[in-house]
Amino acid sequence: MQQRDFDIVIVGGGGAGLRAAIGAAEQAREQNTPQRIALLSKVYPMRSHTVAAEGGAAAVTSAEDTHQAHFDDTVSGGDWLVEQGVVDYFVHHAYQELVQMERWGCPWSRKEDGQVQVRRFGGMKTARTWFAADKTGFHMLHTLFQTSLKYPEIERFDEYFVLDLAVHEGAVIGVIALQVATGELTLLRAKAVVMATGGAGRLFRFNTNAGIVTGDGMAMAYRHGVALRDMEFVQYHPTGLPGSGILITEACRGEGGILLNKDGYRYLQDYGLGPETPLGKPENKYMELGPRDKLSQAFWQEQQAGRTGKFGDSDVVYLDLRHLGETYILERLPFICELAKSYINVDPVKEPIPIRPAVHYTMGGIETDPQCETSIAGLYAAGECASVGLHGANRLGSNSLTELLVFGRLAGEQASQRAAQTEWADSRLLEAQADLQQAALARLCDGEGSSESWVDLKHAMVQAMESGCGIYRTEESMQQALNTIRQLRARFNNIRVNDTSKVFNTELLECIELGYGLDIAEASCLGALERRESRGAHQRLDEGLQVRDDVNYLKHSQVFYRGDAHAELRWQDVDTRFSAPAERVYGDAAKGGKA
Amino acid sequence: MNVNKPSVSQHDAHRRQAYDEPLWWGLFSAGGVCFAVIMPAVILFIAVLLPLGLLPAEALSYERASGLLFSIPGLLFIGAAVCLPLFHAAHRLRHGLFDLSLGNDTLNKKVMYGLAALLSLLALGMVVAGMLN
Amino acid sequence: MDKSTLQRLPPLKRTWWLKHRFFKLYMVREATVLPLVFFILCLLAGMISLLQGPDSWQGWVAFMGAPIVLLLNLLALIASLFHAATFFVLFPRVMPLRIAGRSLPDQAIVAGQWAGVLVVALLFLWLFGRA
Amino acid sequence: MSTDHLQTNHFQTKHISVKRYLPDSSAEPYWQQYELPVDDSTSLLDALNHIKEQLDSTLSYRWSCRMAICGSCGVMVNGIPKLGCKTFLRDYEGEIRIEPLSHFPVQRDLVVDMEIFLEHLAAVKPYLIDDNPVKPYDPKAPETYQQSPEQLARYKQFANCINCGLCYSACPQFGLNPEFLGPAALTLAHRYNLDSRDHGTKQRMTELNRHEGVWSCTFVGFCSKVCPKHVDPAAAVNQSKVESAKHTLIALFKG
Ligand SMILES: Cc1cc2nc3c(=O)[nH]c(=O)nc-3n(C[C@H](O)[C@H](O)[C@H](O)COP(=O)(O)OP(=O)(O)OC[C@H]3O[C@@H](n4cnc5c(N)ncnc54)[C@H](O)[C@@H]3O)c2cc1C
Ligand code: SF4
Ligand code: F3S
Ligand code: FES
Repeated sequence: MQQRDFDIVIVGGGGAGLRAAIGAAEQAREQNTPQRIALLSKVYPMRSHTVAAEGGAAAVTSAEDTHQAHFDDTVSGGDWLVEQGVVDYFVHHAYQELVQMERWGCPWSRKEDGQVQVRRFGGMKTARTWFAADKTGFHMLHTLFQTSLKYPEIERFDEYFVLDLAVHEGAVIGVIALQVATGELTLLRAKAVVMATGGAGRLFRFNTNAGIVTGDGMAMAYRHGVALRDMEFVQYHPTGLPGSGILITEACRGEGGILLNKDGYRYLQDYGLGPETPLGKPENKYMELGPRDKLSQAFWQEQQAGRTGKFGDSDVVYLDLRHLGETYILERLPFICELAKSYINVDPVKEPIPIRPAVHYTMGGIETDPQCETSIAGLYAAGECASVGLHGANRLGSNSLTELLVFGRLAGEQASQRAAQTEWADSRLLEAQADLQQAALARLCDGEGSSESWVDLKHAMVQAMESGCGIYRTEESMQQALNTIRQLRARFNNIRVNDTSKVFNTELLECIELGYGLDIAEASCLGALERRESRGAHQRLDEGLQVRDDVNYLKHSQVFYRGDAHAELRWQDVDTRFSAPAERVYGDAAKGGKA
Repeated sequence: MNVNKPSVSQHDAHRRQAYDEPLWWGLFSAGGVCFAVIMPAVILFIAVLLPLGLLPAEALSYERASGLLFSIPGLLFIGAAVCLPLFHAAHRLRHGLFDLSLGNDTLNKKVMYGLAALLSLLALGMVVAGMLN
Repeated sequence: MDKSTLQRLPPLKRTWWLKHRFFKLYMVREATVLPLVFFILCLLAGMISLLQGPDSWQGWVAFMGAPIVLLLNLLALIASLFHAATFFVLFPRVMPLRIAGRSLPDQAIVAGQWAGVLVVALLFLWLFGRA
Repeated sequence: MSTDHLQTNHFQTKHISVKRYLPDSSAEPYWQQYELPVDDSTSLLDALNHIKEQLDSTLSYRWSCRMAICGSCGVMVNGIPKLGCKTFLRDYEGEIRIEPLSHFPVQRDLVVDMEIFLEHLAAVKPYLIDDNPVKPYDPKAPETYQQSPEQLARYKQFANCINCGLCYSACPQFGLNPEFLGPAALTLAHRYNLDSRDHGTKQRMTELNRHEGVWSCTFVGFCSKVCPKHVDPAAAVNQSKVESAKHTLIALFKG
């Protein structure tokens, strides 16, 4: 077993992880404390899921826009379940982070005069979303990855699968990772660790996420006692391709695309988002530019009313871009055209794109304080895996890419500061914990136990989550999902893998991922069941629970791991120091109001 | 694996700078243009129509041919129809040998470009000799 | 870092280009210089005979008429055209021409080059087409 | 308002042969046949996932985004490098033979060692170099560069590389000499050299102007043929030759 020492270990090579690594390196230089930083990722960094983000990244940019407006949009978008101090910090640091990306060479789309271009995005009052065609995440990730190559103090461990954190007396002391190429364990001793492992969309059957988005980091922190916060809030994106779930970006609607039901009717005007905006003149917060939760819910209603079309097995509505004209579509949305043509054989220039909602984003995650530190000393979290309190009950599109930068950097800097004042723990402590991991791996591969396949468990899990924790939820469906997940967790204890080889054993990895997934699925179901109100992405059909209940539930849910026993839920107060909860309204209904 | 490694050190890279390659590539490209634009006509007239007797009898009589060739335009013609195409050919042959894993590149380079230079000099020399005659 | 399973691969076998049509065409493209070299050697021989006098020159013209020589030179002609076809499409990619910030369409550049071939041929016709 | 005609749901059985290599158990690669149901929308990646979940869990391959943007899933399909997630079995009649990407060492089954590719990428300093920014970065008054859409258009295409490595499998020059920096790395260098915000051309030239830099390329051009993102690396590499030549000339005159 190999052991290496680093000041800082960063787990995850997506946008958040890379930004944290660069942030830490810069901070160390500033402090004049030479530090070694390890960046671990289970895939090559540029394969991370940030690469798939299409639409853009938000920051107050134009002179007419204000921080207050971005703050208000984010707070009301999150249905007041956000940490307002955090949002305030976020909106004030967003612009400088995007400028920093520009200075690192990100190819932002431009206006004629050479300035950076912004586009409209759902739930945002003003056009403030920076974009690089419809491959924003791709360009940001590659820019960050390439920039990270400038820093010799960052040592990458590509295709190292982190199995566990090593924690001693309430402080993190390192991580234990499996080198995928050899199947050997590696111990990394660290003074500070940053988790940046991304979301958990793969808990659901139908989703826009990459195969690697399995919530590993959330589960690792959770198993060591950190609370998972607001896990019941899972965002459905209204426009996924039928079949695969591949995302058709919100930018389509920002650029003027419209949603039609099977009768060619713009049904959103019936759901409090009207009146209908003229073709080709999208207006912020109206119609197609309403927030994602509302749009996904409207789809569900149309589906119930039998007004959706069919594509293969899927019920669909239609996203129509044709009126934008070929030139404009190809300039602004080239990737969308490529995706629609390849995967469903539809040319958006000529035909409306059939779409349906798909699970997209995990609002909740590893609970951190406003400085990204968790309840374990020296353990930080940033990006989609974290719940720093920015998104509340519903994330606004294009806030998350900016989040990776703002909080990735913050987490990196914090980690660097801590590492400068901390000593490594005794390496025997690490070895002891690594032995446990070694044993757990050996057990998975020993060929004993039940003959059950982890594949069946996985299918059962994603099925249960989809039917229990979908766009609309009922007490009964959630209870059933929770029961199923708990049974699956018990069954998982007897699971063995077929493939017992060492080199690049992807079956083993998928099986471990499933174990993580089941743990956080329980947290997600439990939070959902206990939240007896409707808020943001969490919408109940139960009698009397279809509205927001600020008296009892203006609270974060916190779920704690209890080993093989049932997880435990607690409630935590929300920081509402700047803006008192108000009704969340869009379309004309919002006129005059503050929302 | 895939630990960030410092790339090839500056010093190392400098030592291996390919100062000659731009020259060969430039000659190759120029030769390629000649081969594509001029040679079809040259070959057609001189190597096909002429021996087949399809040109007017006097078109390339001894006198006319010497007059045309042993002149300044003739010199330019040889540059474009012999020298540059030779370097073009030498470049492709050198790389072709590498593609087929024949010989070793350092030697192939010397032989190929050397021959091209030699034959070019010969051709140009002949024009000059003709002009002096 | 220890990587027992990893090694650099042995280089390709010299028959690699037989595996795919694209590579065969590449090899044909590269091989166009072979008949070219033959023609240039003929030309050099012609120059020598021109220096030697009228008889020698006549002899060279006769030599050029020998079937095998003619055949090889016909091959060189085809090779030059094939080379032109492959070479012209590369040009706009190597040197994209921009006029007022807009790039010129590739087809226009390719067509322009073929026009060049034609012009040279006409020049030769003007030069040799009459006595 | 119906697009029903677009998909047919008739299932069909197809055979695919996969080249297996399991270093733990056998030293030699071997071919294995699988038979699976496919319809018009089945991608090669879907097929591999089907094999992994239903038929043979020991088959290893890389994938992630399944939407042709992460660059993980390159394999050889009937001898041609392709992205598994962007290759549809509907386009293949008869035999389908899947192999790991050529010219890279195989780690296991369809997984190849990409390390040399990453080394080459890193070697060309693929980041914005601006040692003397016009406006020094100040967090309190951050300012962006100016870059017109035309200036952006000059390098945009070359910035679309997803690092999938297909072009390395397509390039015989890389196959003949793995030290050749190769199409994607050279394209990335060119992308930054063309960026109006960058001033690092000179530094990158020491890497480009080597035998193993741009000069190993003989414009085979297959790299651009197989590139799933229409990056046209062949164009980038050969434009770099012009730049390299200019650079050498200038260096010559300056002594
Ligand atoms: C299709 C799509 C489009 C989107 N579009 C937008 C948009 O337009 N605007 C916007 O703001 N947001 C968008 N989002 C959301 C946003 O892209 C994500 O929230 C964000 O990219 C997450 O980044 P991250 O760095 O937290 O995680 P990721 O990019 O997912 O990276 C996670 C990293 O952790 C590593 N990792 C995970 N587990 C382990 C382990 N066990 N061991 C080692 N390493 C591990 C992975 O290898 C990876 O490197 C989109 C999301 C999707 C799915
Ligand atoms: S240039 Fe094209 S083929 Fe090569 S790595 Fe980039 S995207 Fe892949
Ligand atoms: S295939 Fe190779 S030789 Fe050049 S044009 Fe492409 S890099
Ligand atoms: S899986 Fe990402 S490119 Fe194919």
